[in-house]
Amino acid sequence: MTRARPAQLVGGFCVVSYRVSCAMGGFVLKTQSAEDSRPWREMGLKDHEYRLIVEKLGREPNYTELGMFAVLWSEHCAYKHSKAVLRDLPTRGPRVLVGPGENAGVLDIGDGLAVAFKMESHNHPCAVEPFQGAATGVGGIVRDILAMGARPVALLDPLRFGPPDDPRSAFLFQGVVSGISFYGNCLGIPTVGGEVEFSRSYRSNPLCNVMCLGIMKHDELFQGRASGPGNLVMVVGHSTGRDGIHGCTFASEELREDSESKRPNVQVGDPFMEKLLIEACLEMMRTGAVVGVQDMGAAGITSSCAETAARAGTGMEIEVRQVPTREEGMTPYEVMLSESQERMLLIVAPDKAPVVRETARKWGLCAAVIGKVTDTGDLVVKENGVEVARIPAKLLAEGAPVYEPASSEPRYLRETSSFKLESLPMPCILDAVFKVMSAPTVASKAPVWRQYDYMVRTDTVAGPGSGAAVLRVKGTRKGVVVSTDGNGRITYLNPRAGGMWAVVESALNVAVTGARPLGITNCLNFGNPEDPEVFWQFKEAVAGMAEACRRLETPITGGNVSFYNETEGEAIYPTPVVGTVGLLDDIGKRVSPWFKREGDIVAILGQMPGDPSHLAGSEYLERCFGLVAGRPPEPDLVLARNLVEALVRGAGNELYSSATDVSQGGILAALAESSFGPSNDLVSSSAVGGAEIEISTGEGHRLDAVLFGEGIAAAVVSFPEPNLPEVTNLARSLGLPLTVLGRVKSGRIVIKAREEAQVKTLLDIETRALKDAWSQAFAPS
Amino acid sequence: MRFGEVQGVLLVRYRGTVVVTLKETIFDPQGEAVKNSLVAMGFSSVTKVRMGKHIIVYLEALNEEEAREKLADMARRLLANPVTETYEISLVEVPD
Amino acid sequence: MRFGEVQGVLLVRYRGTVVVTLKETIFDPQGEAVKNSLVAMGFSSVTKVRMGKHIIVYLEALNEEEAREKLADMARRLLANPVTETYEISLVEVPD
Amino acid sequence: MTVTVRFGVVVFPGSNCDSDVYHVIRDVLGQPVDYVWHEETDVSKYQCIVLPGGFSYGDYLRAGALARFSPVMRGVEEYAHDGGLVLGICNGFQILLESGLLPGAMLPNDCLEFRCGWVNLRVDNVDTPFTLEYHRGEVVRMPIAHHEGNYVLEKDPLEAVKKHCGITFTYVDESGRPTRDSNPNGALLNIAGIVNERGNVLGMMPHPERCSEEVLGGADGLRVFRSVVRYYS
Ligand SMILES: Nc1ncnc2c1ncn2[C@@H]1O[C@H](COP(=O)(O)OP(=O)(O)O)[C@@H](O)[C@H]1O
Ligand SMILES: [Mg+2]
Repeated sequence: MTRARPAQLVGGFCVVSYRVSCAMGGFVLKTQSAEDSRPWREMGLKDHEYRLIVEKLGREPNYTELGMFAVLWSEHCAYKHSKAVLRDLPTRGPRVLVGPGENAGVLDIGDGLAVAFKMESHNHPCAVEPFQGAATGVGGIVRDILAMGARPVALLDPLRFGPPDDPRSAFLFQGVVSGISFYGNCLGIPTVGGEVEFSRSYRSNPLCNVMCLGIMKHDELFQGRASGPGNLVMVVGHSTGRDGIHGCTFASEELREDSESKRPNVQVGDPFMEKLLIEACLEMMRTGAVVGVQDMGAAGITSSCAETAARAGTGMEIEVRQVPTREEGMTPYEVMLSESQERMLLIVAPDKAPVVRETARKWGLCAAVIGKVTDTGDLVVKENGVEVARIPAKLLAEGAPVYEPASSEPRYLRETSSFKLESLPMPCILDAVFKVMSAPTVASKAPVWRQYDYMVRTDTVAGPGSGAAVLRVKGTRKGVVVSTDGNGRITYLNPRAGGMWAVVESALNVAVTGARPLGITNCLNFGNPEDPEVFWQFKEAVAGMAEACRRLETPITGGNVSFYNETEGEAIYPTPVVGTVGLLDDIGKRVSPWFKREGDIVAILGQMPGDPSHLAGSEYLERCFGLVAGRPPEPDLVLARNLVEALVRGAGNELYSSATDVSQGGILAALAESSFGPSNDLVSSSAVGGAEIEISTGEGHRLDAVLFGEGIAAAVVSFPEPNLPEVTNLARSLGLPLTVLGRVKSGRIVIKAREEAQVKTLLDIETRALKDAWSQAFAPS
Repeated sequence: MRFGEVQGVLLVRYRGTVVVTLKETIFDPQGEAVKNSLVAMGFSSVTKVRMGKHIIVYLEALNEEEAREKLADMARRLLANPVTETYEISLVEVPD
Repeated sequence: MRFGEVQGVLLVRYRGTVVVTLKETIFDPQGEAVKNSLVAMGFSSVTKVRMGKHIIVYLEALNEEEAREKLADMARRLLANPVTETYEISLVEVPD
Repeated sequence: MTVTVRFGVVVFPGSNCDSDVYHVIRDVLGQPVDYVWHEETDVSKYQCIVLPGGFSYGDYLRAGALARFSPVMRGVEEYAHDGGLVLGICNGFQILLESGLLPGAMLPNDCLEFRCGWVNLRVDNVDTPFTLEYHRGEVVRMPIAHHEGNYVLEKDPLEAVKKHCGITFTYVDESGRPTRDSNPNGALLNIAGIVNERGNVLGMMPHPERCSEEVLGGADGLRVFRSVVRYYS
């Protein structure tokens, strides 16, 4: 091991070779021996953090208390290294009903309805056991949405892996996808979108982010608050086992190597139980018996109790012997820190416990009263009535130190930024087109998403494979539109631009359907924040994100930070991922990405690419030249905002036949994908479209930058010729460039270039041939 | 007994069995659900169920030792997930 | 050996194993895929793989005979699908 | 003809298409419908019982194997023996197979993965109460979403099924041929749905409730439910 990696300690600890004299965990560490062995270090706490605990507590913590601190003060739970930076993100807006701080953000979508949504990472568990890691990742974020009182209705899964031809990466890829498929499908929550990108930087550290979205009425909103001293604390769902407690399993003996097998650090997902938990909790919440709800994720009972009490300013008393356990002889420490899945914490009025129990029984679950809310402000843990831990809830949940780590501009940037894109030779265009379209990152992800049930609940009007997902809201004309986006390569080359692009791209993905972006959630995946260069990437990316959010008026209502995504000093590309939620007022006016009618005009709304800088960090550059270089420009945020406006208004006036945003693979990929048509048929069928376009290269522009350039805010739209004046007016009124390229043509993609007075055919291919290359890039070998 | 022949060497056919089970400490939701159903069906004396895999591999090898080694190798590398599972192997020579 | 006691009768704890395998006549796509993977990994001497389930059932019974009967009953009614599968059962008494 | 047909949609623990079927019957078809809890044992008041898709009991052990022993199945079996209409969709089909109300069994898809997407189906038997609104040999489009849809049946019972025109839906290509490529899961003879000899119990892997409204990409499935109403008219 090259470096202490606290992230590995999140939710559990390394093996502690440490004598524990009793099975209770309630003893006080003797100062001398404690200083000698410094158990907090193995638990991931720094010496000064331990001293802070002693100071705030006014005494030494006992072992159980130390464990509780260690987990809640971990990076994962306490955001020690990110909190200060995240404060810069705009979190307010007219649509925001609940912002950061709760289990999920909530946006008003009108008609008394609201959307709860959030994204979370499960990167580290997936690196160890991809199937269960991904499965429990889905389970965790679903419970966050459930905790708000919303019915979870959609999942999205932004994923990153090493190259698919690398065996380890292929194994992780396959495991993660089947884990999501296994868990999400069983829950009956459609997985309607996501991303899969590949780069060597994710080889040892795959990213598995999962976003969940739920719908509820305003008056069904719940919060994770343990208010009302005297109220009961109940746990519903699975019994508690030793899952997820890495080290420190208590036994009255020295832990040895062979104890390894006794300490399962892999949590096993049980989607069947989660499905019952969803139904039971929603039913309980609708009875009025429930005062507050909190999911149990990292650090299980400890964190859910501490957080709910801290939010409400109350205390709590827990009797560990009342917690249903699945294994014998569990210590208070183990009960309090277990990360057994599929459990929820409920705060229940004293006389309403029978209602909760009855509903739980109906769904075949166990529900137990494990304690009560108090007014002391302390989280008190008892075993058989004997106090084994007492910590102020606020200190535990909110008292962790906040760091502002050193940051310095990464050295690699000097080299990557100075790369001369102008010096690139011009390759064979036909060859480049096929190379880019069959690049793993650009290629069809149908082999992934056809393993997901994306139609269950019968609200999926546009599912995976169509840019953003469009969900109808039954009983209304509305549609909720959602998309996740992020680009690690761009962020690596220009972190600030990467943070901006994630927001812009996600907003455009939503807007091309005609929906107005309302708010976003994020997952910030980075390396070790104690490395100044990594922290610089983080600060820059968040700053970029914040600025883009302000310009686009899409506040951030919550999210997640995942640090320490690195192995042996090799960090992943800094990868901020954004999930945007938008609203379509009339689902009948939604726009899909596919060309509809031969003869429709094809145009670029927004910036026209062509400048060599547009190739910086592009898929084209990596695929055709093996280069990750250049300095990607920051997006023009005013233009991006106007583009959103033009897309939303134009769709509202039913101007467009199709619209798709320009991202990886440039306008070439956007044109090709518009031509391919949907890929939802399991049996290949249905005719494909095409287009005949003519491009002209402006001064200083390169042909390859026109076709494959990415650093632009633009959309490829098609519309019937009679709409041209109106589209032109709309663009003009918003100060947006509109470039007519050509027309929709069935079955072929033809690209011509005009240089001076000459027109040259660059490309003339059957759409079917390109679609085959694009859709078979992942075909089973 | 049947012999295969590779480059002039006689090979024996074996029927190997790899039993893959979850480590004792790993929670087994499937087993739990099956147990509950069995109890509901009236088998009230069932206290626990664990689900595992029973994989039968037909292979050829020079001798039992080699077959056993290969089988263990397959189990380690593909058939069992070392993070969550353990395995046991057994072997019999098969007549034609 | 551990005894449970029900209505004054001593019960013995058993660990039963039900091995459920696909009938020979039924094509086993999973086994086939595993075989192909093994061959691709270099285990070229593997000729066939069949996937089955290894279900461990802990139960209490008066004696071995009763335990065996119960186990067979569970296998017949639930654990194996008679259309596609066959099963074999075995049993050991478990100490505490 | 304003006939009222009361549907019951069974809810097993783990069912997840129950509310989808309920929505189609109530909001699209405009017929009365109740959820039937898996602990109920008498379903005789309904004119059609639907066993919806999902993962009853997690589909642990085998798809449908555990659900088959839930109390409601005793009622459903009795109901079916009395001639009541039973429609099993996806997991519901698997439960019908496990319970012996329909012959055969499901193996994992031959691709060994879950498959979700649209397929083409040929309607082979239009004389059942569930297919009255289709034309014989018509090719329709419906979505599937399952992991275990690889239908198997031994030779003798298969002959019997063929003899009574039990094969109701077949996976086909766009022109109606049951090719290898048009079979999404390896099912015997591309079988997607079968009906019992008496014609009152239908099991199908595709989800008609997911294609009962144009906004979802097609409405070919609605005719399954309309057929039931027509049957009672
Ligand atoms: N990148 C971020 N941007 C905005 N808010 C964030 C971000 N990361 C975390 N948060 C907010 O901080 C709080 C704590 O996050 P987290 O620990 O992930 O929640 P939970 O305890 O529900 O898992 C949440 O309200 C979350 O929305
Ligand atoms: Mg939470």
